[in-house]
Amino acid sequence: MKIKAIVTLKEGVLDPQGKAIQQTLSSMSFSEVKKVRQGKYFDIEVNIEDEKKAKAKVEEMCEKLLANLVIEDYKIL
Amino acid sequence: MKIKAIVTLKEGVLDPQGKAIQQTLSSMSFSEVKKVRQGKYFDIEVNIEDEKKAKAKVEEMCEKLLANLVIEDYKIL
Amino acid sequence: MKSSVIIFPGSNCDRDMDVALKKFGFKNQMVWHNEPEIPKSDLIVLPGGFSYGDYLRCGSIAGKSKIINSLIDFVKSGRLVLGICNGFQILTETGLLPGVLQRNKNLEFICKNVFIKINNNSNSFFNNIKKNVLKLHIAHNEGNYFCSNDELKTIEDNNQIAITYCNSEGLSNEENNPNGAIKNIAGVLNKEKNVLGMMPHPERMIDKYLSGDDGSIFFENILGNFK
Amino acid sequence: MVVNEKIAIEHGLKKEEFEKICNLLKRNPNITELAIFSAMWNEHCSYKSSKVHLKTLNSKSKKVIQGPGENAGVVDIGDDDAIVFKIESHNHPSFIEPYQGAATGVGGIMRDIFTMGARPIANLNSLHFGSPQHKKTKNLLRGVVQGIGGYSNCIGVPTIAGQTCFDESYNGNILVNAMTIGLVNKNKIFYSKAVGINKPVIYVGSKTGRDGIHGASMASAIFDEKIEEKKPTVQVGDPFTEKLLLEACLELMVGKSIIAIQDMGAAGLTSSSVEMASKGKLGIELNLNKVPCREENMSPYEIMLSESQERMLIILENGKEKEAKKIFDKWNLDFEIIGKTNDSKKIEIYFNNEKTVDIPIDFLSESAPQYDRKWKKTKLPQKIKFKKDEFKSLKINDCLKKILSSPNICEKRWIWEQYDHTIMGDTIQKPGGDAGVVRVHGSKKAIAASVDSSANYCYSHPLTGGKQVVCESWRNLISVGSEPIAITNCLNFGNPEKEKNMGEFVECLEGINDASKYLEFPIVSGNVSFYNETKDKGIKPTPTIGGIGLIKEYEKMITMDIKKINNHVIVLGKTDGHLDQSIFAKEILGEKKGPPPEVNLFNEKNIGQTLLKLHKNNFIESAHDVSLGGIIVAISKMCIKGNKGIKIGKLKNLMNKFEFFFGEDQARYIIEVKEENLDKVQDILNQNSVHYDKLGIIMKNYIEIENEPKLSIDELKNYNNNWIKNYMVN
Ligand SMILES: Nc1ncnc2c1ncn2[C@@H]1O[C@H](COP(=O)(O)OP(=O)(O)O)[C@@H](O)[C@H]1O
Ligand SMILES: [Mg+2]
Repeated sequence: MKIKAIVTLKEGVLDPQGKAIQQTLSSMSFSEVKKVRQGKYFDIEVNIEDEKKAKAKVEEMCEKLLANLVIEDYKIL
Repeated sequence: MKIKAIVTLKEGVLDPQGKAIQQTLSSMSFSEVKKVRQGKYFDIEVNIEDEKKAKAKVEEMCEKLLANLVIEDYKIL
Repeated sequence: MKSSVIIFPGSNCDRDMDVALKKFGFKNQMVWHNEPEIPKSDLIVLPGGFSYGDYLRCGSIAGKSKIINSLIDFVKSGRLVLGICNGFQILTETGLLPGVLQRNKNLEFICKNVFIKINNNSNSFFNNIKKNVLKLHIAHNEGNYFCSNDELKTIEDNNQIAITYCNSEGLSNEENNPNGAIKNIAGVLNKEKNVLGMMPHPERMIDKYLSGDDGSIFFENILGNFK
Repeated sequence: MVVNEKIAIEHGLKKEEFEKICNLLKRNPNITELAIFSAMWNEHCSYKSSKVHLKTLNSKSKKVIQGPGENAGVVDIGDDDAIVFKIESHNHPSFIEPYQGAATGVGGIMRDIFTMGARPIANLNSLHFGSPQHKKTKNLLRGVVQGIGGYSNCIGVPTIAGQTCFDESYNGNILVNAMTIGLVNKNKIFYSKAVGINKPVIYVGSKTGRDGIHGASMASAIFDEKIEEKKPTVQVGDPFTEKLLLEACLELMVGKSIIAIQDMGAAGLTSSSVEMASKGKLGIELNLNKVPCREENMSPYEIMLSESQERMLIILENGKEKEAKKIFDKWNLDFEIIGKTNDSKKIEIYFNNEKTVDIPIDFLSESAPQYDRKWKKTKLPQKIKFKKDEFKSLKINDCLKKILSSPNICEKRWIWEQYDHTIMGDTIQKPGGDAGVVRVHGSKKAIAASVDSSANYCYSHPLTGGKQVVCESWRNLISVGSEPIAITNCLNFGNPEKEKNMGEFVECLEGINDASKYLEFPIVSGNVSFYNETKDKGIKPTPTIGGIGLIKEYEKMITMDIKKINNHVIVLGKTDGHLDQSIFAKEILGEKKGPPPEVNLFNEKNIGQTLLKLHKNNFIESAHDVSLGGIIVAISKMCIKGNKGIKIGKLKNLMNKFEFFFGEDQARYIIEVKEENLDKVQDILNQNSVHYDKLGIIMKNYIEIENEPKLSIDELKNYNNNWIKNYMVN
């Protein structure tokens, strides 16, 4: 089955990309934008049928590879 | 309010990062992994209180900047 | 001959390009990205670098600059536009060239000499070059050219593939493809053949003390077309 | 908040140090003041364990414009051109988060260079990792290399040279040292000394966030099991903003509006403001409500300690604010007047209309603790007596292959191809040679640069090791045909509170200083990194030397690739066959004891200068210094690069051939000479009393040694080129 996960920078960690995107949007006359933070999204197909087990597996992948826990958090959707 | 959006590569578009991650996971003995696709995740704070309007705005941002529609799709969460 | 090099925040091959253009006889001007208009030129160059830090997608933010509208008009007028590396990425992001440039297959930045084969020499960028294979230099993180099958067919039918990666003998195959680009593509033209985007940096190969001097051949040829 | 001893200790201060603070102030500091003291009195900023020793360093020559004491050293290279350069460590952050740690290390050293008005023209890096088998090494290597590349490639400065070593002593403490070289007009150098009162103090660059708080104290802390908890302090680099900052600063520097400028590095706003005021013997007043902040509700404590990257502090001429702001607006950078200079000789900080900090500047700088720590001498180890039969079963070609493909000798292309080494269009010698070389744009001149370390030699005998590293740097610069000018040093050591480690520091420094004086190769900048220790295990003493040399006509640069068949190959310098501490002893015999090879400074200088004489006469076709692995490794590398072989003549004396080929005696070079110049070359060598041995004659494709199987160059190339690639993919 397919599991989705999101990896985002921790609160307080500088997000240069988000900052540049926010500035660009503002200059493109999206004056409504207050803040942008960019993260990563993963679509992971695993050979596991049980949803709970599949999610646990993906969580392990986040811990071990997908997220850099020094600066990032993850979330299984 | 805060709107979340996801930008992913279209089906059929090569995803070198996803592929590399998949290979690494396999070699890390996550033998369950069948496929990984990587996308981008955005957390966007806008000065709009109405959820519908806020989403519409973010959709416009995706169209105009956040996604390259030649190869990417987007989704507002 | 007049040329203009457009500088975006984060461009970093702008000076090198200026040096090269002047060396080969262009009267070059540097143009800041939010100038409303481009000065009178015969050639516009979008230089390499990391415009806007390569954030979001390479070239995507630069593609929203004020100057892009005049660039589009310039292209319509039939005059020449050259995008090197990040310039190539900007041209694809603005739709002036087909396809996209993705992360290198090995996910590593690559800086080295490569050989390229000239695939289409009926255009002002390559027309009088005697050699079929040139030694050029690449330095990029995102040079993995990609387009859909339909698009690939279109650019092949229109002879828009300008150059491909190859070995010293001109053989184009996967082994000589540094970044995973589809069909070993190193540079493409637009339909009208007045816009060229390419990953290699000819401006770094303009005298024999550098990694090589085949870049000189490239610039001399462009200039020759204006004489 | 009342500050007590416990809180002070949590900030890395010693009990006595806290008492000293209270005595100086005649009161207890508040928490922000404590933070400022802890930052300024920290090893990283105060050099409290090293200052007494650093004072003795040789830092003068006719060419030195600025020695230690500024953001970087400056040397004159003629025609109003000057070179600004320095090396700095980012060891601890890189171990915690290799990508960002290495990236921000590069960012930091580049700011030190362009703060002085110089445009960076080259980067170098010196890396030490743990054993390749250690579980962390591969990821650290990948992360560090990508971090260095990620930052310098984006800025657009070529990375032209470096070194990479592996040794188990770095398993828990890798070393990431980054060096930058900049070019400046010698009449337009900018300094950090504040001058004049009532001058506006300007903050430019990125906003201040909560990143890196306590970074400076972390850099001086010993790693322990709790290291994971320290992680959130890691800063993220933004090379894009640094590129803008670089261009904006250089643009502002064209005019006459800057009085003083200082990057915000370790301890951020605290150290930059205090240092500027201290150098000018002035006071400084700051209003923290004006500091551009990335996050809400940042406290004065956080603002003063933040180590957010890509920021600068400028003291401006009155009336130039508008003009300056326009430039920073153009580059989309923050620009804020946050205070002014005065004659109070104090740092006074206001927040929400209240004075929260009031400290005499002297208390932070002059009165900072200084320790003359106890140290222990290291005795010269006994020489090993290798037994004849130890060599019996060995074959030269097997040993050579093994050494060429060993982690410390193998080619590092996998690393430097991830660095943009050709941008700026002036790199005429890429990584992989003895020194990187970049032209001084638009002139006939070129700058050669090299970074070197010899931890094994230093560990075995620090005094000799210290001398040796300087000599190695000198030789690398000579080998490309440049005249060595000056060095910078990054002193990576263990815990200075331990007598052994402190002794290693003191004696290495003494060796460095001796060699520097003798070779007239002054030390103009540097950095000390102590406490490279995890769970009580320290690193080997690792002083890293970054040297630069001048080539007056770049067309005459020397490279190490063998040029032509039938040319003669000569070894300059005497070969005694010193195997102790050699790669051969370690890799082949498994022997780690013994003294390092002796360093004879007279020979070093004489042979180096004679090589340059030969070069002046155009007698040298290629050259390479003999270092790790001895003659056979050196000539193999020359052959591999030039795609040619050599027929090696009979060994003269009855020397053991392993000692001859693999010995690591110092002060040696291999040169290639045309037949027609051979006599003249020998004349010059004899006139200058340089010992030399003819090694052989260039031929095709093979290395031929009498009574040994032929060695194919292609095969050697494979051994040499593939180790790291294979290591990284498997
Ligand atoms: N080992 C050393 N040799 C020579 N100079 C040194 C050494 N260590 C530090 N210095 C000098 O001390 C000063 C302060 O160094 P440092 O704190 O590393 O600089 P920064 O504040 O720019 O980070 C610099 O001028 C530096 O050149
Ligand atoms: Mg500094």
